[in-house]
Amino acid sequence: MIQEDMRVMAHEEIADHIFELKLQGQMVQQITEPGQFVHVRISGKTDAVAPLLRRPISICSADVKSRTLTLIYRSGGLGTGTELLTHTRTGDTVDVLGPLGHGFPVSEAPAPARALIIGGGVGVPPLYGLSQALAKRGIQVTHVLGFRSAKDVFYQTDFEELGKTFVMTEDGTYGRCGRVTDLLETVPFDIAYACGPTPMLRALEQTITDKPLFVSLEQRMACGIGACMACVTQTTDPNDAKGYRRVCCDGPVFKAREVEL
Amino acid sequence: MIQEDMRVMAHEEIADHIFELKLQGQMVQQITEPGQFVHVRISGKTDAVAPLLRRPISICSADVKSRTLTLIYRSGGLGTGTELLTHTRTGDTVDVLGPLGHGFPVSEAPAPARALIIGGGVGVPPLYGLSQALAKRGIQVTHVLGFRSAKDVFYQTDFEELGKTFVMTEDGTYGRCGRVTDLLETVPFDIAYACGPTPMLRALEQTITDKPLFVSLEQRMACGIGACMACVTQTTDPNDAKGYRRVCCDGPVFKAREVEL
Amino acid sequence: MIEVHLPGLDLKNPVMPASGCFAFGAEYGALYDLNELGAVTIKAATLQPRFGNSTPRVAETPSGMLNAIGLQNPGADQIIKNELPRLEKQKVPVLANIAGSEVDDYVATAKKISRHPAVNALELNISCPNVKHGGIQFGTVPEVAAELTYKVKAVSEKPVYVKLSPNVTDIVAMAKAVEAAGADGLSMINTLLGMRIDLHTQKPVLANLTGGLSGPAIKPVAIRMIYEVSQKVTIPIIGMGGIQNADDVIEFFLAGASAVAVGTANFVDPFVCPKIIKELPEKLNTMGVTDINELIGRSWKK
Amino acid sequence: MIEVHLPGLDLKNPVMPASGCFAFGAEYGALYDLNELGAVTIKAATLQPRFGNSTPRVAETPSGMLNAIGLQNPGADQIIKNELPRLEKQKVPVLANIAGSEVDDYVATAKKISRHPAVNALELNISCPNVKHGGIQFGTVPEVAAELTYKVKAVSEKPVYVKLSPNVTDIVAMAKAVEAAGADGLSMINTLLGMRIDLHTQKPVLANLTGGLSGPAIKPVAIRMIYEVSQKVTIPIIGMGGIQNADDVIEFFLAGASAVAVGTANFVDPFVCPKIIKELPEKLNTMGVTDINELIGRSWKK
Ligand SMILES: Cc1cc2nc3c(=O)[nH]c(=O)nc-3n(C[C@H](O)[C@H](O)[C@H](O)COP(=O)(O)OP(=O)(O)OC[C@H]3O[C@@H](n4cnc5c(N)ncnc54)[C@H](O)[C@@H]3O)c2cc1C
Ligand SMILES: Cc1cc2nc3c(=O)[nH]c(=O)nc-3n(C[C@H](O)[C@H](O)[C@H](O)COP(=O)(O)OP(=O)(O)OC[C@H]3O[C@@H](n4cnc5c(N)ncnc54)[C@H](O)[C@@H]3O)c2cc1C
Ligand SMILES: Cc1cc2nc3c(=O)[nH]c(=O)nc-3n(C[C@H](O)[C@H](O)[C@H](O)COP(=O)(O)O)c2cc1C
Ligand SMILES: Cc1cc2nc3c(=O)[nH]c(=O)nc-3n(C[C@H](O)[C@H](O)[C@H](O)COP(=O)(O)O)c2cc1C
Ligand code: FES
Ligand code: FES
Repeated sequence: MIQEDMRVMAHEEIADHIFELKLQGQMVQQITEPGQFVHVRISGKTDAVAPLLRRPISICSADVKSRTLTLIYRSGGLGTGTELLTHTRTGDTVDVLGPLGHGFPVSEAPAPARALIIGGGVGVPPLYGLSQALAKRGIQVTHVLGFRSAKDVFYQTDFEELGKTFVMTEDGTYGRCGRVTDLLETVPFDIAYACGPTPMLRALEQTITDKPLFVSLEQRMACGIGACMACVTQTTDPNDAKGYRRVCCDGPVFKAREVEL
Repeated sequence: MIQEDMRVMAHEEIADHIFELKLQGQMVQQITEPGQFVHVRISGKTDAVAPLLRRPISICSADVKSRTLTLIYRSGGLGTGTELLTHTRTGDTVDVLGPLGHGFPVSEAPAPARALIIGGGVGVPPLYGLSQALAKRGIQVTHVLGFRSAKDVFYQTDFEELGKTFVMTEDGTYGRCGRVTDLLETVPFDIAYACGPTPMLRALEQTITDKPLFVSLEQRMACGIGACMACVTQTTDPNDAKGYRRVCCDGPVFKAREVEL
Repeated sequence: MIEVHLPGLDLKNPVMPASGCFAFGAEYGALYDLNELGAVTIKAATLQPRFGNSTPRVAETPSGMLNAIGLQNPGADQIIKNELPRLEKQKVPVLANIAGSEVDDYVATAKKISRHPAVNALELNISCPNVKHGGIQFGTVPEVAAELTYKVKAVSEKPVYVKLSPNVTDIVAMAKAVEAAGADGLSMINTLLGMRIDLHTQKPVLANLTGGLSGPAIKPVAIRMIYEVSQKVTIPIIGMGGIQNADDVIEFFLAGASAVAVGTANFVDPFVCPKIIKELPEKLNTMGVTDINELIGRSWKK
Repeated sequence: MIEVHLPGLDLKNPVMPASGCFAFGAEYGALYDLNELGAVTIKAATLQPRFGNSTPRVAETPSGMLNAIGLQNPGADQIIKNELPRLEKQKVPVLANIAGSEVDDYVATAKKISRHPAVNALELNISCPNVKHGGIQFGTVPEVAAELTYKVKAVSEKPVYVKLSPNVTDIVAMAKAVEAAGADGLSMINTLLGMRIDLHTQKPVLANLTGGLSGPAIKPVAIRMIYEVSQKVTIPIIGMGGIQNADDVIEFFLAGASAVAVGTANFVDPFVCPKIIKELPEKLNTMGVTDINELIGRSWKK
């Protein structure tokens, strides 16, 4: 984990309020797993004060050769820290702490195997790096990506290059209409990975009970490194020695049903 | 008085920690007198939160044709608002409220007359616009400008174009050694104008008692328009109806000995 | 949609400048039409003229500022003579803030000021942290605050709002005491007592040493106190403390306020009050709220 | 030049992380050598393990944050077994924060923890705003705080610092009461009680409803309280509340603190403590100060 002023290599809006930010720096060398995240400090502007706390954002993908990592984030709209971040320009630097947390265990999927990757909204980004890593190990990946509406869809073709990709929208304006869980029965798989809204993860934990499933959680954070106890979540096992996990450092990726959602 | 996002046309360090900032906007049309000021809102950056309050800065000079005004300010060093302002780049906008206050009465000097202009440190800037206005009316201007040290001197040649200019430094590293008051007896004048540190103004008020003298004051401000009563100073006349003046709107320029220094 | 009706104050919108941040309206009135405002709260009036504290009187702090103006004002008589007639010509309701160092001062000032036709209600400032003697007990001891409220109510021709200090252990006790003594409403919060020290002089920045902390920094304290008090009293609350935009106004309503006052933000943006008033209906529309009164206390109402 | 000596705490520099913002040192210890610090303040220990409050437990505010962790900790026995031995291997002094909901809890915890060789002093947390029952009286009623202090002092094998709550009318009365009861030092300030309401859910952001406000926003309140208290007590004060850099440390010393703790700033910049420790002598040099102890209370000393 290091703190670094990373250089902005590119920054663009790739879907409605969804921004892709490419950052360059030494930190990239330390990334060990897809699904890790960074903690971003956001600068202010005239009519908006810089927020005090950092913002946790998943590493979408990383390229060691160009020392670049990609983040994809949703701008929360006026008054939010992420909206302020959208004003960052190519050539600026961004203060980043990372890589943080434990990501998706790629080696849990013994090649040759079939992995199912399920994402919802801004839960989709870390799954792209995951899919790249799995594909690299020769694992067959299938993606089920859910968005609210046509205007929210991003990275479809990128995922398609790695494996079969189903895009769904809640309002049916693009791809299939419905929720990602609707598709589960039709896709064969040996291991599943998911990131997205808590209700989606909860539904998946109830459905996928006979195969390994890993889920990535969100929680409000302060320190991001395990020291403040802001981001805890209870273990499902009441006899667990600690009784809790910290999303920032014990997670954000957990085995299904290890912690309460 | 308007509030405007003015465009930065130029911004450079012209002496040690002294910056010249040229801003373009409609506001320039409303300037009525040299010695008025603007109230500047400063934006933040990553490791420095934008300050809440505006900063009062004198209008150094203004050009109606190009709709440009010039500010000269001292950067207070790390942690101050003015230091943050130094990071503003050409093409950026700056949120400015102005023009504010009452400036130097140019018409008090009946042409042909001889005006003495006395400035100290960052009190010098508004005197440049004043000297321009006086010179335009055919008044002969002499400048006595005091700085701490050689590295702090600015605008000497600009003033020299308008009239005789004596530069003094406290440590003698440039121009004459000493304080501006040391020179008073050698310069003939009919009216005097001054802006600079309070001890300098106090000395001038004690020395120049037989000719008109106008002084520009500084005071900590909040609103800048007369509503908060932060910037008051007592009148010397105990029988004055109000007993006080607000530097922001009754001043910043006052007749010598009208208010307590 | 944004009209609110409080004792003495029929407001076409719930946004007013806070006392002491708007003088008597002349300065901001030169920038925009005061009739756009829900009401105007005037600077504290005292019986005698007060010059206030020495300067520096303000200091900046992270997301806030300290002030120690010290209740500078020309005194009740001058205010009645020179300031109120100007406001009387406007259609905007006036909330007149009054202060004092002894009960008799308050009572005499309340009597005079409340009688003026321009004044719609009084705001009893029992909480100014910048006045040396007296004062402090009024704002911190429930019984003392109650007695003062009772006596002012007895002479006031207009409804009385009591402005509470946040510098107390138990804000609910203060609120209940003044409610029981007849207050028609509450204003909260006044400033938190704070200090800044100048590293060069190594002395406090303010000539008065301490000052009142205002601005966005204190908003969480204001919200918490309004949330607690609004559940325990039946009189309405004018909320204030760090409001900068329409979102903040809504947060204060959700906490339990029935109107709001904007102080420090005027210094940052002199047009902030009319801006908020313009934003507010738009914001309510996006929230699907048809009447802002629905939002009062919704954060705790079942 | 920056050494300070307080009861039980011989500090090579006056900068320590604040309780609850540094857990038991393992996480930050992985980033830098804890021996660089003046001391380490550990997270509040209670007699029994506590899971703490539901999430969300933090919310951001202008130049500050709210937290309602709720004293989550594994309990005194586990801390003694798993955390303190690790700290014992370091050379850094340890200030052990302890909390409870009843006098007996405090006393039992103090007894256990103070006996451990890794612990140099206790910090009695009488002021946690995030614990439901009990608690509040300890931090707000001078007599109750004094009795608790007295009882803890009676069993503690190490000096006892009492951590004061800022949510009181009269902080000086609190300080004098615990000093008279035998406190060896004071820590101030703990967090201000605050709240944020989410405009979408229209409910408080924190599951606990209210939380403790920390960060730069509260610095002026901390400075004011330390300025007031340091003039009225003879025991040293560990100052905290919004410290972000060496300038802030110096401001706290000028106000009357003899050492400082850094809380929230660690979350913004995990390396902030060693950075401040490095900046401090440089800063003192530019000020012409040869010993930081000279600065203690200089803003009010004649
Ligand atoms: C491990 C992890 C990975 C994440 N990865 C991504 C990602 O790749 N892309 C993306 O768009 N979002 C991601 N998020 C969510 C993202 O952190 C929040 O959307 C963001 O913090 C909201 O900040 P804001 O400035 O927009 O909102 P504000 O309203 O300004 O935030 C106020 C405070 O609340 C916190 N907060 C608000 N919403 C959330 C949330 N959903 N989760 C955690 N904290 C929140 C903020 O961090 C901040 O402290 C991730 C969250 C976590 C915990
Ligand atoms: C009418 C007027 C005209 C001025 N014109 C100029 C000018 O042309 N060039 C120039 O360099 N300076 C000028 N000043 C002084 C300038 O306003 C201060 O140097 C500046 O506000 C300091 O801000 P900071 O961000 O550097 O300091 P900080 O320490 O960040 O300021 C903290 C607070 O103190 C206030 N403050 C600090 N010093 C002063 C001061 N000397 N006067 C007023 N407020 C102060 C700031 O405005 C701010 O509110 C003028 C002041 C006034 C009142
Ligand atoms: C410069 C200044 C002067 C003030 N004067 C008064 C006053 O005279 N009477 C009063 O009741 N409150 C006074 N206040 C307090 C405000 O009315 C308000 O309660 C407080 O500032 C919180 O609101 P804000 O954060 O929006 O400023 C003053 C505040 C400031 C900043
Ligand atoms: C997340 C968090 C947890 C805290 N936990 C404790 C605690 O367990 N015991 C305690 O005495 N203070 C606790 N505090 C208060 C801090 O120690 C400190 O007094 C306060 O935050 C002010 O300092 P700061 O502004 O530098 O954070 C906590 C503060 C935060 C932000
Ligand atoms: S965010 Fe601090 S422990 Fe996880
Ligand atoms: S700065 Fe507000 S009255 Fe002058």
